Amino acid sequence: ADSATGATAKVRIAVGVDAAYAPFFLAKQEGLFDKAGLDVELTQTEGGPAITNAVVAGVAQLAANSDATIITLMAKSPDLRALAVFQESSQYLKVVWRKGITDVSQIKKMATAPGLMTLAAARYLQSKNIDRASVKFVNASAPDFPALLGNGDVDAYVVFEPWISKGVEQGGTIKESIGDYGMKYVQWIDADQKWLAANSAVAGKIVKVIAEACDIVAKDPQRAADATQKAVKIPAEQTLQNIGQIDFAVRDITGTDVSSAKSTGDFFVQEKLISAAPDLDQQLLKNWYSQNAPK
Amino acid sequence: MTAVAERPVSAVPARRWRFRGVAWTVVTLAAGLAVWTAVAWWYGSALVASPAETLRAGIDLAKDGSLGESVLASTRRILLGWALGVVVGGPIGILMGRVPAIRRLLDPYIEFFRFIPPIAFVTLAIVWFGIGEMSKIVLIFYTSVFIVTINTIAGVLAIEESKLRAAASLGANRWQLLHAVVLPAAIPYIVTGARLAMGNSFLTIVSAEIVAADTGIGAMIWQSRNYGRIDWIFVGIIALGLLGFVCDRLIRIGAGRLLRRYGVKV
Amino acid sequence: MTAVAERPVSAVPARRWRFRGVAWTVVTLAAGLAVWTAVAWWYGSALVASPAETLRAGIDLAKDGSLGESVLASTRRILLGWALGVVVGGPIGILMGRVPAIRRLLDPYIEFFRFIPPIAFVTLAIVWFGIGEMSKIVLIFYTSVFIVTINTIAGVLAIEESKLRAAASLGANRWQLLHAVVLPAAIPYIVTGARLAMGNSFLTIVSAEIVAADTGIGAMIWQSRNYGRIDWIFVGIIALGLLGFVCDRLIRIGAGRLLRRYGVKV
Amino acid sequence: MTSNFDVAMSGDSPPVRDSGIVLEDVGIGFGAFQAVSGIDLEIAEGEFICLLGPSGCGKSTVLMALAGFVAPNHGRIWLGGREVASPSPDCGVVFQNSDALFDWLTVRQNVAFGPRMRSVAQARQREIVDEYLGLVGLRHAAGRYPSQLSGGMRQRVQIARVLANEPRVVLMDEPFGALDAQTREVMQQELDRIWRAHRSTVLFVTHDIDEAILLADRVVVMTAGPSARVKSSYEVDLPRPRQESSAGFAELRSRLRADISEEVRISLRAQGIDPERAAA
Amino acid sequence: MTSNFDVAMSGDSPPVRDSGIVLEDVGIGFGAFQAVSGIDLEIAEGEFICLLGPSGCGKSTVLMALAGFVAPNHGRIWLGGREVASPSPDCGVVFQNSDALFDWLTVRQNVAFGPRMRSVAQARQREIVDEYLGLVGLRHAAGRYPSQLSGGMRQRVQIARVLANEPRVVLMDEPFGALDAQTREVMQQELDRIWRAHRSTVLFVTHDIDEAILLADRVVVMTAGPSARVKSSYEVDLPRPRQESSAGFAELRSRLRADISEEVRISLRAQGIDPERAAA
Ligand SMILES: Nc1ncnc2c1ncn2[C@@H]1O[C@H](COP(=O)(O)OP(=O)(O)OP(=O)(O)O)[C@@H](O)[C@H]1O
Ligand SMILES: Nc1ncnc2c1ncn2[C@@H]1O[C@H](COP(=O)(O)OP(=O)(O)OP(=O)(O)O)[C@@H](O)[C@H]1O
Ligand SMILES: [Mg+2]
Ligand SMILES: [Mg+2]
Repeated sequence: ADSATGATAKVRIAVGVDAAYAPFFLAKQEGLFDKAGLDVELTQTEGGPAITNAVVAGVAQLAANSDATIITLMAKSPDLRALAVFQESSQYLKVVWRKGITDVSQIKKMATAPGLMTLAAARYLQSKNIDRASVKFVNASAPDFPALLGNGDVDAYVVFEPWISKGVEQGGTIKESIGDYGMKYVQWIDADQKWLAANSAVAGKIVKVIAEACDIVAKDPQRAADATQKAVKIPAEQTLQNIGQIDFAVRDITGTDVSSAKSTGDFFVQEKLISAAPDLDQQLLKNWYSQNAPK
Repeated sequence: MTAVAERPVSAVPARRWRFRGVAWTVVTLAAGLAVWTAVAWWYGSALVASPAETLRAGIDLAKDGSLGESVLASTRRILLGWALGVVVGGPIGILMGRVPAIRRLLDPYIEFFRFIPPIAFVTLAIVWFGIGEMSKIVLIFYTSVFIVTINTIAGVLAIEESKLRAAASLGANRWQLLHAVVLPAAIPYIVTGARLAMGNSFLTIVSAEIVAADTGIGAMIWQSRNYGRIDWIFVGIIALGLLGFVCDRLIRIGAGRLLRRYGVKV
Repeated sequence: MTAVAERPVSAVPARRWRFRGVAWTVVTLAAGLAVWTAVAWWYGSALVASPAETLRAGIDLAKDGSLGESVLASTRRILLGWALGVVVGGPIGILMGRVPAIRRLLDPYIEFFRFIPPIAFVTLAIVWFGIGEMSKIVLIFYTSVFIVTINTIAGVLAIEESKLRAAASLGANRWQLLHAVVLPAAIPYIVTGARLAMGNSFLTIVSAEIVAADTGIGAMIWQSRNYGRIDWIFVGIIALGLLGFVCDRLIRIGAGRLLRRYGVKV
Repeated sequence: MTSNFDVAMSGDSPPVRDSGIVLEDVGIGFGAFQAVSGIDLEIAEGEFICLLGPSGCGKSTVLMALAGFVAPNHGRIWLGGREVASPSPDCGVVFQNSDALFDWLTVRQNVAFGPRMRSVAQARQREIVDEYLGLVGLRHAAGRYPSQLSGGMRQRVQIARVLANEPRVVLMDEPFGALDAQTREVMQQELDRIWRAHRSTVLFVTHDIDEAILLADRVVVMTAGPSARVKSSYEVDLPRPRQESSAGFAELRSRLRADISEEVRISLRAQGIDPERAAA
Repeated sequence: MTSNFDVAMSGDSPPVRDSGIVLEDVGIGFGAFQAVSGIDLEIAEGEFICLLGPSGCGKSTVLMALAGFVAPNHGRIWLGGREVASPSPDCGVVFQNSDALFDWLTVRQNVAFGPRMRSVAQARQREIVDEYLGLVGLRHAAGRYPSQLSGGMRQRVQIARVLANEPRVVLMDEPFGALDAQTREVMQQELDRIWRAHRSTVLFVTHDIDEAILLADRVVVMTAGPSARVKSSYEVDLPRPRQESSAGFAELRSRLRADISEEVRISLRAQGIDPERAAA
């Protein structure tokens, strides 16, 4: 990309399809990017690592993913950079127990999906002083969690909506949210550093627009829910319910973020899911937002 | 002496079967719906959407136009990828069946790549072919071409030697042998290959539409899965099934009419 | 007069081809590796693992035993699901090909379900068959059975009428006709169907192993995708490709030897 | 030689016409094309009929209908007192085309097919097969597959396969067409011998007039198609075994010759060939 | 009748032996089975040879080798001065089995196949096809597909298809085997006429001794297999067109008969059949 034409060149942002991306859908729907003179297109992906993979593959310039996902991908893609936080939550993920489980010590099997949910499950056990080795993690994708729970194939899981309420439909009970055991997750906006180097001004403008959108989402969830329904058909009431539990706000990545990211990285290394922790000091750009966002 | 059994070995399809056929179809359909309803009732709407729920969801999606759009988009992708698979796979199969050098060259690749799930190539496909239609069509092509090729090779190998011999001694050169004898003789196999490939094209639509597909039945199924709309998943499933059914019927009717003299029986 | 061309129409495979064949395979392989290396170099290791990286990752995974375990687990699932598909699909195909009532009954279902991606049934499979091996095998069975069935039907429809007539007038009853004439005559088609079904079994392994598979190549590819382990994905891809290659060779050699008299040419 | 039907056939029961074959105003068509029509023919049980007629007139078609493979679109066919509706092991068929052999079975297994279907004991199967393979001179080729046989050998396998099943009615469509004159003679004599022993009903299509006179109780000549019908019918009253040199043979031959000749001329002329020019 | 070879063949050029067919100590085997061996045969260009021999002796096998379809495992075959290595349009083949017809083409299109391969103009193709279909009496069936034909009609389509290509060498494997006597006679006369006009080299396999004498310059008799070879060879010095009643015909017939008879007896005895019992 060329910085001279950067202002008008099309920028693709890879997103997933769930309520967490409400600010992006809203910004697109309400024409906020256009108003800022930006040519932005949203690329829907299957979600999970595919979002950031779109950046790695070069088909999108920016992506938005949870910290856990980005950290695992950074290990193999040293050019990946995280620019800013745009949401965080200690409420969005909740622990669900299956019917019949009365005590945390009865949990012998947990459903996990690669990335964030594996981390959340491990942290949950850690907080309850349960030996990680004594619990079997059953790998699955989130949509299958409720079925597993209803079948009795797993005893618990940590997940986001709608799989929490679907779990309840299958006889489960909500025990606590991740905040209750001192965990939170953040979602970052990330980019490839080669593109970023030449387009930091555009990137700054875009993140700024997302910041505006985040504010709108926080203040007027209904607008966000409507935009989301229009974009990806998620029913507005579902989005409304979900985004109430998420704090949308764009902010700089801080030293605290870096150190918690490091412990996340260590966890994945421990679990032998990645070979070596990424160079997070290098790849998480502290204070990038305040330096690059137009005033 | 001669046992008076139901039908001779070569039963001339009697007229009355036509009407019985319709009745059968109705009975079959009704039975299917009954089983579906029972299953849905047993497992509840969190796991299985009932026919009624599916119908309602289908009507909703049809009303806002997104169902039609999805069907259209997916059909386009499937048909293009599939057609490409047939158009490429048929000739390659014929060449591989007849020309040992080409067979030796391509066989290891085909026998390697045809076992690799398209999902493994999703990333590469978007890198190479972009996030537009192209990458989706290529992925669908990928799962159909091998089936057509292998069935065509089988067809070529099954050609009676005497036909090839006759053609050669009537003056057909290698190229003429291919298009005037080998191709027509292999057509029933190519048609079967194409029908099977159509199936695979459908199976791949979800993988293909996972990336950057805001429309399409595959994308719809995947997204609905992600936000737990079982009823929409079922609308997608039914749409794929019916669409496939219709496509297959069209191939069968078309091939049965146009290619009948090549011995196509469907 | 007679043109002295390269080979007669029925070339007796000459001995020297054996050795040339090996040379060809080596050249073919080398070319493939070269292309792969070039692609890996061009796109970088975040998108394409190079042969060297893949080899290294493969050795690592082999050393800690997880590769072997995965290959074993997946092979078991694939072979069981596939074998089930052949064992069920063959007879169903034969019955559908010969008995109009059964054809009318099953055809709409086959022509509907064979177009629905297995991923849509992952949840149902878990609910019905649990998270153990069964649900995985069933999903693999699901994508292989239709292919075998349809190819078998094609085979049954291609049987020369005179053979059926001869058998009937030699006293074969309906059941004997099926197993003594229709089955043997359809074997080449069943074998082709089985080979294609093997391909589909492999394509489905990722969908099948998405849920609750600690080991397995499909699970490995899926997991690695989530953690950006391109090198492991490539180990999985290569493992699937090679495994498929070997399985296909075994089918071909086995069928070529044991079923040669049924006209199987591979 | 033993036969499953020996008991039934023992005693000199006279041929009972109404338990033989009866074709009543039979027409057989393929789509719009009416191959034969208005065929009336009665064959007594135990009678040996030879069917002659110009190439393409409909001889095979009639055979296929008798065997229950195709349904006539007009009239009715009775065989053994019952209307023909499907193939039966009582009615063996030697097809004109030898692709009716089972390619995946050896010659031995092909011949054993009928007995195997009737679950005859292995040892007895072996006996039967050896006997009939000997009859057609193919013991030495018992282990070969049909694709490894010459045209004449394939035809002989078919003959052995049908005879090994000892059917009460035998339909043979030019069974000796691909045999050299000498082997043919031997086969004719064998068939005559078997027939005299078993008295099965035989309908034998041939193009060889001498062969017809040699074998038949009655020679039936068909007209040229389309809509072929029975033109004439000749009782052959010569004592068996017959010789070409026997009295009456030559006379019958020339009558038949003239008869068929006329039919072929009509058919050739209809096809735009001038038989006189050709004969010149 | 016109021919592509008219120019080349005009003038009474004497048959040049070294531009005809030469088989030099030819052996042909199938795996362990040696069908024929030690075959030495020279056929002059323009010569009409009939090949006789017991069923299964190896006649078709020799034809397939001459046509370049199978390679001999011993000896060499020259055709027109070049060693045979592959099929050629100069060498037309009528197969014994009629599955060599193209099932997806009509009778007309089957016959037009050769001219079409040579890119003969459409109008000329039509002429050629009409001519040869008339020759074999199949104009009325021009639009049918092979599966809609009788056995004899299929054989005639094959004959027309090969002749329409006007090859310099014609190999025919029992081409008239499925024809009724009368049609067969007409075909024989037509073939004789065409051959006299074109003087192509013909190798004609038949089981009919009369047919052989009627048509051939020379009749070659093969021994019974395995390892069949040429037993004897008879020049036929009768003037053409020949008649069965012509002088010398009967004598040659009885000599050939005796000769083949001996061979068949040997072959039958080898197969465990007593030809004397059968002849009795
Ligand atoms: N399946 C078919 N469809 C259309 N026409 C057919 C079919 N089978 C046979 N015919 C026609 O029916 C007529 C009679 O055929 P059939 O085989 O009975 O003759 P045939 O007397 O046995 O002759 P041949 O002596 O040559 O074997 C022929 O004109 C043939 O073309
Ligand atoms: N593909 C083959 N494999 C093995 N043996 C074969 C094969 N083809 C032919 N034979 C054998 O070779 C011998 C000669 O066969 P061929 O077909 O040449 O005989 P033929 O003289 O043409 O007989 P017919 O007059 O019966 O047609 C036979 O014994 C036959 O069994
Ligand atoms: Mg016939
Ligand atoms: Mg032969």
